Amino acid sequence: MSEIARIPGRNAGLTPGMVLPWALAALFLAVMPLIFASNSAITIMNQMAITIIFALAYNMLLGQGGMLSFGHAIFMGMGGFMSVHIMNWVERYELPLPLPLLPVFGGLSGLALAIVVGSFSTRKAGTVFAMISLGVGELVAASSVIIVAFFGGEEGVSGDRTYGLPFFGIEFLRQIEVYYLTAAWLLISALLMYLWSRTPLGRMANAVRDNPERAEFVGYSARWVRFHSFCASGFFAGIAGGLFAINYEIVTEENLNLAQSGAILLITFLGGAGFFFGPIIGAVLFTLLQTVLSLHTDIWQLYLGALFVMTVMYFPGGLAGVLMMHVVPARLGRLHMLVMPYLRTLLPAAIGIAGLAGVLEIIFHRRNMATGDEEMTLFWITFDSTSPWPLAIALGVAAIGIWIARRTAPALREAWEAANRIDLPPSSEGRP
Amino acid sequence: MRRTTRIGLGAALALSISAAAAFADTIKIAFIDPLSGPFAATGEQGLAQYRFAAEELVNRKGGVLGGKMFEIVPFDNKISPKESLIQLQVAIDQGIRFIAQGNSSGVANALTDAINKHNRRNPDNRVLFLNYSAVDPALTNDKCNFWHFRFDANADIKMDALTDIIQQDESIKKVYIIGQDYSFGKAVAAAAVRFLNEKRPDIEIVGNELHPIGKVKDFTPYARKIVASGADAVITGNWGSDMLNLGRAILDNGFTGPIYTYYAAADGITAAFGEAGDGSLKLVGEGQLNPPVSARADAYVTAFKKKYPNKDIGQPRIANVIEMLARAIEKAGSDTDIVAIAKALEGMEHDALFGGKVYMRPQDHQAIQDVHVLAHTNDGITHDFDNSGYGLKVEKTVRMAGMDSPTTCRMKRP
Amino acid sequence: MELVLVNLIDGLVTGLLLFMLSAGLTLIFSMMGVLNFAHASFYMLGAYFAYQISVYMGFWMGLLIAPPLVGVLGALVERYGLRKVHQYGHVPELIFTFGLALLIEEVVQFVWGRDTMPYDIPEILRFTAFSISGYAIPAYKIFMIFTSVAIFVVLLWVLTRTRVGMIIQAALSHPQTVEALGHNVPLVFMGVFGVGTALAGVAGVIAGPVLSTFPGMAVVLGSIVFVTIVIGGLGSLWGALVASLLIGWLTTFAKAYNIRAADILTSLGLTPPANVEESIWRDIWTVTSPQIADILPYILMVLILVFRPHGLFGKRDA
Amino acid sequence: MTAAPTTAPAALRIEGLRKSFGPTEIIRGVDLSIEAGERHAIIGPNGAGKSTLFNLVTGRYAPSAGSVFLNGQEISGLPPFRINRMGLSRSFQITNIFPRMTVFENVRCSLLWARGYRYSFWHMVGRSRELTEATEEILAQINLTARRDLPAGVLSYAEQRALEIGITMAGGASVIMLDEPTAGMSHSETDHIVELIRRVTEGRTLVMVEHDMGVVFGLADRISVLVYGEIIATGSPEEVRANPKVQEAYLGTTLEAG
Repeated sequence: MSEIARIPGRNAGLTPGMVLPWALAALFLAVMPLIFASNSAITIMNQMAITIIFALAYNMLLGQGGMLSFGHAIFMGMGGFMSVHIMNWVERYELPLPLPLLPVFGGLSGLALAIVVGSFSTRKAGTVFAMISLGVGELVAASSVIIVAFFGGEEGVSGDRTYGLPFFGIEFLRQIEVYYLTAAWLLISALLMYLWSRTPLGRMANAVRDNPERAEFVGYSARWVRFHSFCASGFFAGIAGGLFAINYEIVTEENLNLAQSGAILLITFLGGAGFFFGPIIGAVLFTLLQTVLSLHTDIWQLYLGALFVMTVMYFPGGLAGVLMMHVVPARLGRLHMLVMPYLRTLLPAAIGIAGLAGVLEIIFHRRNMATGDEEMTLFWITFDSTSPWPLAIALGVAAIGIWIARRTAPALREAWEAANRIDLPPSSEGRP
Repeated sequence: MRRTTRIGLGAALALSISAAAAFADTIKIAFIDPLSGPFAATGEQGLAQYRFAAEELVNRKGGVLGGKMFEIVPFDNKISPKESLIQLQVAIDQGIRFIAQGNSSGVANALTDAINKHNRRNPDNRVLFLNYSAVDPALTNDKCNFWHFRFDANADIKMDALTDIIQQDESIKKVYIIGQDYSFGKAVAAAAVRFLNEKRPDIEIVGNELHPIGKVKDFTPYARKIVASGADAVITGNWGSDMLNLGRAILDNGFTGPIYTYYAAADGITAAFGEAGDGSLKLVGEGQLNPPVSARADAYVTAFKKKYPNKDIGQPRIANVIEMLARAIEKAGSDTDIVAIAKALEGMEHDALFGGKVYMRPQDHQAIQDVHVLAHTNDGITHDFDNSGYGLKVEKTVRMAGMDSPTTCRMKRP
Repeated sequence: MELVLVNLIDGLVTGLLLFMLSAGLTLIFSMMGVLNFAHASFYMLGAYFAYQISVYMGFWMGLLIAPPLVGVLGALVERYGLRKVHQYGHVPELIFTFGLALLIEEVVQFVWGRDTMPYDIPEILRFTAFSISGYAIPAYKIFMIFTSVAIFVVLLWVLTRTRVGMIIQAALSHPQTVEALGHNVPLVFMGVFGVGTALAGVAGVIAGPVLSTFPGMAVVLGSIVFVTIVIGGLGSLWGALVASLLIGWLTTFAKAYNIRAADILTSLGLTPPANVEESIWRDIWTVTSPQIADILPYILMVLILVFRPHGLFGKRDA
Repeated sequence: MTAAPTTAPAALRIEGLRKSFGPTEIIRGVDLSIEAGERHAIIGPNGAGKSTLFNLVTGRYAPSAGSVFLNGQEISGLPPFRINRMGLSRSFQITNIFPRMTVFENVRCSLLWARGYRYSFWHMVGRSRELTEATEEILAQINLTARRDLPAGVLSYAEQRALEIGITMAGGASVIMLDEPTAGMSHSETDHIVELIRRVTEGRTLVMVEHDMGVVFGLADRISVLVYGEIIATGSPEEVRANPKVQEAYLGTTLEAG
């Protein structure tokens, strides 16, 4: 973790406010495995870290550059495949490449592919870019099962991370060692991507996203700005791929198929594409939904789909957007004005949604249960799913909850407006 | 970055809840297969069969080791190798020592590799891999390991058996081979060519081609070529909607000969083929449902259908997995000494519930058993699939198929 | 030679089916600037609705009722979903329809389960219409051709002979002036979205029995429809027609004839590696055209976008 | 790029410029020469092709025929960003800013290329004091210091117009082209913006399209009148006002406003 100390070190004008979050993040990552020591928890945290890097890389396109890609997984996949091949070459030819450096090569492979694809796909943003990304994504995913020599066909390519040279005595036999390696890379990549957004190119990516034509009239070629962002995004996606290869020691077609590309769009948008930390929230939430919610319900993807559509419709800023909406009331010291209205609306709404979920679960259970398995447990209550009563109660709870929420929503809106009302400072009153 | 903290705490909570598995004195078997997504139906079928087999064949008889019951713990791998590895880790953390998986050879490859590494790196916490359905020959050849046991006949053995039967059918002079363009489809094609050349050099292979997996909308052009080639029989390894669509296109375009295949039953496919497939569709597989081999087997299926009216015994070998595991645990006298259990499984001979014997070949951990050619029909069906009236009836049988088939496996024993 | 004719007919069926989807998609895109990612999901809904209706009332009632039902659903989606997202811009709109596609697939699985539905060709059409030297042409194919052609005649008539059609035409050629026409634009939008999705619904109804009705049917067809309209040129109905037929025939002929990569590569003057089976290029050398038939449209699309970014007939990009 | 050479080549020279959209020719052979340091206004009735002329000069459209020279170098057919780098900057009739970025970022981004940052990803923009100061200075000039941290999209219309001008002149281009800078503004706002334009274009070449004759006659050294894609007159405000062809084109009404 010495890296974070080094890079800000060069910056003379850095304030503690800028260093502190990163130091806290480093500390946080360092102590997490002490709290959650089980191997499965560490596996899930590794998965989260990889997803975070990938989502941040994706957001360099979607959020920062305004490019909607439906095929970004190919860059992570390429990084993964190259890394696992390199892992095998290291073993076979006894090359002096310590494992912790492997993600760099993953990143370079992602970068190389991004240069090729970006050379023709970044000409336009918007729909045309989205369609090219979809086509190229399909193409690479389809060839991955045809070109077995490189992609390994259906079973993919596997390697063994422990055959490489020990790195300062660490052989990466244990999950926890892999965790610290992944966490270090997470911190480095996130910091680099954050710094990237502060560079002239990163700023111009925003400008091109907002108004590509205007950007051309201040001297920048929108296409080249997009191309640079695209390549950088491919590089970091490749790093995520390299880490994937180290973690799972196997890379398969699923790493670059369209489902994976779609998932990363979902993750980034749910978390909030408009803010740097949005994809982080999205990645953590999605990994949890995927690994934990799926243990409890078979129709979790239905909930996920509904959540996604609702987010696009009502909170296009994602979760990060919702959080950041509260910055103004917080600055004005008016958050307390929102507490009661929130309780009055969100609590019944949550109960109503739980009721709806209950209805779905009961119907699903009824249709899929085995004879004699009428009993089901929902929200810690066990009941007979074939009796009409649970369904009626769930429906009733849903209806009442949503009805109350609708009734109290206007009050919430008013409270919200009151909490946000700022009297704009007159023009003459400048900031220091 | 600071946001991670809050969400992270939520994660912690969720993890601790899910990890708090009930601590009863049971022997847990992790069932890692797709339980959501497009392949969930297949996973749910397998899960029901496992649960029923554990209940019916072990727990009802008082369990093993003097009263320990079998418990099937489902894990949803969404048919993804990555998710499977995560779920494997969760299962191991819960103290589960037996991993059952079957759908997708890709997943099986990832799991067998991961389990092999895990057992090497954690010798006091080993696990056993019970592969009940993944048929990639490599799993018991180049990629074999001591912890992996396959209860299904592999793709080569099935093709060996199938070509034995084609060998006896003098009316077949021309064969068309078509399959999905990936490892399994290619393995089927290669095996078919090899065995046919050995056994019936006079048979002309009039077509041998691959199509993209899961991408073909319309199989008509392929069907036209098959009809045009004058083939007497078609061999395909297709599954899922690729199987259904290929089969229907072939039959719709006037092909009347047999279509030999591996996976064209249950999960709605039997119902969808219905009348059209009668007389043409022939499956290669183990386990005899029709006609029932014994009153016991008959009662078993009937009881299963009573409990799961919308599911089928599509994988009769699951009963073998449970019974043989129970016997191995009894023989080893322990449910934690994985090496002893594995050694007890090696070379085990077992009278299968659905007929014939099963022999777990020690050199590669491949179960050797009777392989049948099963006809899709509604005639003489006691136990149908998809409640459609259609089911699979045994037409021909190869006893102990592949008993002396070669293997490249060099088993490393602990 | 006869096989060529048969393949032409098969390719025509595929092409017309694609056009039924891409026509609706093009209409929607031209009017609203929205590329409806969920378009194939409405096609799937058409098939499932028709199946459900056919269980009770037979195939023909399904053909009659299911498409309007899909259209109404599409109009509702436009009114209560898309219109809300419209204010955020085109990229969120595209993301919304992407999410919608996921959601529809999940809902379909929830309602009908994951198995393939036994939705079948009606009894009355289960015969061979005619044969071309032994190749049977099923009557249902002829029915598909006639249905799609009939629908296009009606569509063409509406577009060229009615008032609404004039507005839509104006919108097609001068997208920026629609607002200025003084018509009830939101209503026209809703109508066009409804009609576009209903067209997809019809395609689903008639394709369901032959291409299988299962939850993955939208994904299988979905991206190919985008490829079609991108190749044809975004917003061009003629382009959509030409591209649909092109893709229909391209894939059909690629499947029907075994063209080997090895032959092409050697004709280009390359020599195969000494031991093809061991070479790292083995997969390239052994590829045949049926193997990649359904991937060809993607290759075509990438080539078109590289060399002719507006597509075959397109005048604008989004 | 800050100062135009004092001698010889004209800051902007247009020769035989033509542009057709389909069968209709919008610009039908325009010749014009604008000296360095000059404030030049282009006027003409609606639909005369003024904006099209602007778009041709600045590279938004490619001309059908003819050439454009900036400080003696040919720029016709070049993409906008190349023309900008050579020292020509423009504003737009319809406000054209970066709406989701802050006012400060809007101005800073317009400074980047000219300050030599190019496609750099090894500099931190926040660390350059020089860049920040230059941005602050421009913000002060356009009176938007108080708004610096607001997203540009939420500014009032007049403020956005001011920002538009700020973005246009930030890069230090020697030739500034303004397309109807006062369109849609109230009287007091117009006065304000005229003052701003006068101040920020000091020492540079200004070319502007404007409808408000008060603004035109108040600012311009010379005026060109564009009618139906042709320049019918060029000269000092007085000459143009007296030109009978111009009076005919304007039906002798609007010009009285000056």
